[in-house]
Amino acid sequence: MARRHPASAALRAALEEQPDLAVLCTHHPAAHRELFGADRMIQLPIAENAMLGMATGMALTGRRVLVNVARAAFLFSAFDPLVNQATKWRYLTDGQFRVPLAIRALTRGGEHLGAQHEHVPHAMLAQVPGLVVAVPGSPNSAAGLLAAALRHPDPVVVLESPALFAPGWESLPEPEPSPAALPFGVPNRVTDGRDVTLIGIGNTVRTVLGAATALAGRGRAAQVVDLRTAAPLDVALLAELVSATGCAVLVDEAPPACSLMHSVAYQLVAAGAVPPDRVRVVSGAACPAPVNPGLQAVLAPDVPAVVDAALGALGAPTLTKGSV
Amino acid sequence: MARRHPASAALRAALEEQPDLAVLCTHHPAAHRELFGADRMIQLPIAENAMLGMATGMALTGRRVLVNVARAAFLFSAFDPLVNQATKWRYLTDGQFRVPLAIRALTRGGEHLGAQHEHVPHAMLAQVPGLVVAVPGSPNSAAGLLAAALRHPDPVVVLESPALFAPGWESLPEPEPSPAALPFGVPNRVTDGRDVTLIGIGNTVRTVLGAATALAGRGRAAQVVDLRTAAPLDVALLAELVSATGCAVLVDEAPPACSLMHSVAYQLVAAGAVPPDRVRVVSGAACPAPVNPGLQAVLAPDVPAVVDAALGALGAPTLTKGSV
Amino acid sequence: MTGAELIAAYRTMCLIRIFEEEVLGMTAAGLVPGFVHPCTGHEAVAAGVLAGRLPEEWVVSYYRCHGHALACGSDPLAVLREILTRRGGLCGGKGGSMHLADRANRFLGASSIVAAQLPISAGVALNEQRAGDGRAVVVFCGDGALGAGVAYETLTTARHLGLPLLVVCEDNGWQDHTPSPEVTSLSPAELVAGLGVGHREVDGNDVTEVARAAGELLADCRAGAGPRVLVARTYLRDFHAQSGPDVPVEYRPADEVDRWRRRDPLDVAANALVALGVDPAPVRASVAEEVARVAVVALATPEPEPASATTAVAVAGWAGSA
Amino acid sequence: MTGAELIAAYRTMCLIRIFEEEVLGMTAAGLVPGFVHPCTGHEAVAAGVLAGRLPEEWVVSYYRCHGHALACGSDPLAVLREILTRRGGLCGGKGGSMHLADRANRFLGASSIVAAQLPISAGVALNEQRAGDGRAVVVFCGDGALGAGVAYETLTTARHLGLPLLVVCEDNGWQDHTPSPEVTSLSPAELVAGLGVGHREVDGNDVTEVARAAGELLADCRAGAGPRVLVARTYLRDFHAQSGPDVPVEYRPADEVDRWRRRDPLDVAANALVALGVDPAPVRASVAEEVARVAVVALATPEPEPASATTAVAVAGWAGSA
Ligand SMILES: Cc1ncc(C[n+]2csc(CCOP(=O)(O)OP(=O)(O)O)c2C)c(N)n1
Ligand SMILES: Cc1ncc(C[n+]2csc(CCOP(=O)(O)OP(=O)(O)O)c2C)c(N)n1
Ligand SMILES: [Mg+2]
Ligand SMILES: [Mg+2]
Repeated sequence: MARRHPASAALRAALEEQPDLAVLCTHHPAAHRELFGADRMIQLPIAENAMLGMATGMALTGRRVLVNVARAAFLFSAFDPLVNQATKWRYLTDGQFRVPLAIRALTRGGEHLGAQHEHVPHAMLAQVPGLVVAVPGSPNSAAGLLAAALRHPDPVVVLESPALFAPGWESLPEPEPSPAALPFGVPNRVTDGRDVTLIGIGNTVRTVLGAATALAGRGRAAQVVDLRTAAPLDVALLAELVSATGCAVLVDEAPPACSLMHSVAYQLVAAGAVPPDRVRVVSGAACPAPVNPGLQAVLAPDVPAVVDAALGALGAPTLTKGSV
Repeated sequence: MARRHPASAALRAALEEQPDLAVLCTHHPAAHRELFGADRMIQLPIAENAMLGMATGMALTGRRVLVNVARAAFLFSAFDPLVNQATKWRYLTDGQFRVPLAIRALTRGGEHLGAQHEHVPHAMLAQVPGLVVAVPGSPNSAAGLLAAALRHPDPVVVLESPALFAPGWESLPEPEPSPAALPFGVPNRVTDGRDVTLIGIGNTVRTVLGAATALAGRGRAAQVVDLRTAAPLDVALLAELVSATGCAVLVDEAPPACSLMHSVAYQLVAAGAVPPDRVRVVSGAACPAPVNPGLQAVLAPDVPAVVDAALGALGAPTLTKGSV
Repeated sequence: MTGAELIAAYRTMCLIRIFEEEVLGMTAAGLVPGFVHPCTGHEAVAAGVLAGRLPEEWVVSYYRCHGHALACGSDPLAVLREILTRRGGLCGGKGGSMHLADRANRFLGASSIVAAQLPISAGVALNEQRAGDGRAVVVFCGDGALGAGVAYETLTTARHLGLPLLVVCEDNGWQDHTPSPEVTSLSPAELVAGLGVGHREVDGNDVTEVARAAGELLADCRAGAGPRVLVARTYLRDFHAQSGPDVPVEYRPADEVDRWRRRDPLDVAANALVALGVDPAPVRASVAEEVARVAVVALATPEPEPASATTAVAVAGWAGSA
Repeated sequence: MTGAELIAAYRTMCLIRIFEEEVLGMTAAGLVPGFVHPCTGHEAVAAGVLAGRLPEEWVVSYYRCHGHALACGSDPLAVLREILTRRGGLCGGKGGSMHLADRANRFLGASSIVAAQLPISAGVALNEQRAGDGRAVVVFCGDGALGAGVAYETLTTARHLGLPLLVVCEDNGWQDHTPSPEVTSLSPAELVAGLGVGHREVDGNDVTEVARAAGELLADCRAGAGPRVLVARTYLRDFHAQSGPDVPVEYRPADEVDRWRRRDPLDVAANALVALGVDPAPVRASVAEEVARVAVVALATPEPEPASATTAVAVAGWAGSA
């Protein structure tokens, strides 16, 4: 029998532990509604704005809510309740109320659904004060961050790559030893290595792991770090890790302008963790997602680009892109 | 008689020049509807989602549209048409269509309307590929960027500080010599100075001008730069400007995580325009806007903080905050 | 309404009116940060509807919220301090006039984003439906709010789920500078009827009528009959939002303003009291005294501690990104 | 419909059906990137409605758009190339199956965000109203789309402004895995009636009936009578979205599926032709031949140039932020 996805297991455990946890979405399988009750597994029309607004009202008055908005693409239809309601009510009321609300939303990865469906909004969301933006890079990380989201007293968005759930997910690289709840803001040192630190988040965790292997083949030992969350982020801890190598490549799927990795790179340099000529940021193109896979491959940072950047940062001769 | 605001004049000129220009909002004064016609000055219900969607449809089929969404706060109610429609249709159709659409939206500045009404979303919006994010720092700049927006063939958001329109706007510092259309992406060197470059955008243009004056009083000559647009941004040109002083303070009203100024600071350092110990970024607090003016003052970067940062970057003894 | 209930409702209306006049005076004196959306003219809606809510029932509001907070039983001093954004205000000076909230009185809060409070209240109603204790939820909105898609999403969903939600639409015929008929062809009642949601349309300036209708609709909600809408036709005496010393010019037709002035809800209620042989004057006078006292204390209250600016963003100890 | 019109409509329906079957085969073979939302079962809606639109009238669609593009006159080869995301596809391989667009045939495009195409089409209708040349705009949506607030905003605004907009709701009773009655109490026709928008509800599997009703509604729109809604009751033969070799398991009740299968729109139209003494078989056969030819050519078409990935983000020469 197929192994249950650790994120599904995490959700199920939370549903069993917390009788006041409700899940809102446009469709629940009948079996789930029976198992946990239609008063907890709530089905709504294609009305994401009201869905997230209702979830906020539920969370404000004693329940914990998970909104499965399906895709981050549809979260844009609920941006007012996200930006102006769920993440503001605690502050507006000076802490009289809290909003224990988690949102699961798929990003981009192997589906080829085009510019409207595929988004990588972690930097955008990290600009919202108080919002936790979790971006798992592996199945266990999806479970661990979801488990933490389902215990957190404030709104959390979990941005999940579809690649973490596609057939074959069992054989994806797994930097997290267990699916247990993960702390927010604490970067994970996945592998140790003295030459260069490769920093990824979400899909680019797999990219940097691939690059680390390629670099090992060229005699370079990479320390690999998964940020896990775009916000919060313990930059001091990250700076400590990076100081060990004094050389860093930060890899972001999102466009460069106002990106997470630009922000982190600046902070690492400012902290003196790494000199500027030993840092590289590899970003996604400032371009929507095309459906054609070949076109899409042009946009995302890939292993050769990261290896190249690492060799550049190390002052070594770089590869021609594609030669790894 | 009171002088007409240059941004109003710019809009009026565009309405006179371009008979296909329409303006959508929830209210037009009767006089405007009569002057330009109800088929151009279109009044809609409080339904920002449909408003921006309709504007997109109009722009796709031959008209130019200005959406006066009133406040950036209400743009979150129209985020799907902004992020998934207006800024995607050109790409989705491989250039068969274009969307000449401008949006005016008020941000934060002197109004004290609280966490739901006051937003500074330039970094968030700069993550949307192809979207021009204009952030005027003065009345003429508001006019010049609006004029450019009303000629641009793609979506533009003009984020306007209410402070630029409040009574007394005539006596605000005015870095732009004229209200003529401004190019997107070209930072404006407002004043020259050899010691340190102070970089602002929007409201922080006034802050850095104030800091420049304070620094002059301490014998330090500041070069002041107004970025004008968060996207696009000619970073190479900016790097050239900054190289002249080799020292930079970047001032952003928005929270630091994934901020514009972090991104720019990283790029300046990476370009070698300035060594990392000679750069400072002063950001807004990662906090919603409170209504109380004293509380709000805590959050925004102010002149003493910028002066302090500049002195720090210059290796000079810093002030105690508040002593300028 | 019994005589005692009418006296209590009249008292609430006087409290709201005199309080709002105090606030308007302070606004004109430049003492109130931000915009004030006075509810003068709407007093019978707040007083009439909330006369019938149970103290354990949640109330949700919009930016025009002072009257709702007062009618929920919030301490006028704490409300005024919040509007002035002083220490001891309901929300520590963070929320201000448009975002009053008072957990102790089950006043959930107010949204300054038009219509956003509607789905929030539906979420609260979902919780109440599950609790099964026969409690309803009351949410207020303007007539312009019904133009927003999320109002429709809320009404249709509340109907489908049979939520115990009373939506009170304070239909003053205007949405900011725009007369509602300029942007919609459907009156609130037509719209709600079209969506198949049970409703009543009443003279919102007659507190007795409001209270009677609201009481019936609340009983429906509590009995599990699903959501209800009360459309209360009313009018703002002081339009629409005020800020600083410049009182906005009246842009509504003079005859319309006059017609409504002649049906001031406080006069309507006072007349009803007189008909019952009760003299309204002492009620009003005692409230006026109370508000005057509160005003003095509120104005003497210091500003909040600057350090509180960044508290309550998230749970304490949360490591915000630097 | 005249005999000639019926033959033409039947031809369109055959084209859509056979084309979609080809696409489904290619999908199962792993040749189509992304998801395909086939419109098999809905053919009479596209063919019937678009039989009556004027070539200069804009059409707007949603992700289930193949049939709409073909019925607008788009070149099947260019459509298929786009679905396969090959060179020469309508949108250069960027838009794919869910986002077909063809300016030359006034097919404005398709949104894969549910209901987002509705306000866009209303904006187009505003332009047409201003132009005053008596043109209408046609927009298609699913029944689930009517749950979205923006659908309501569009309908109420279109009504208020009297826009020449025909909304065609392809009511297949389901929204992805959810039967529509599970999430709404209002049928599309009830809802539209409630909002006071003129409409007709028809058997969406009968192309004659669809064409007649659409023709009348389009005439209303063109005459300035305001927006109209056509609710076409129909059913998807191949549900809901397909991707790769795993054909999704049927989760709809077997009897429901069966009942609708027995009223296949192509059979209904073929029977109508037979009743007129026309043999439908040659029509279908010629279309089948055409589609087969197109499929071969499409499959032989190369992938797009990688360098085209980043074109058409914005006007050429725009300095994207580095
Ligand atoms: C989403 C949104 N759009 C616009 C506004 C600006 N605005 C504030 S009040 C108002 C009018 C609301 O009218 P109505 O709902 O009738 O309430 P009233 O003010 O008349 O009590 C508008 C447009 C807003 N606050 N939120
Ligand atoms: C805003 C938004 N939310 C959710 C989705 C996911 N989704 C795609 S199709 C669909 C069902 C739509 O049903 P309906 O409108 O009836 O059209 P049908 O697919 O039946 O033709 C859903 C929920 C989406 N595309 N957009
Ligand atoms: Mg109103
Ligand atoms: Mg459907």
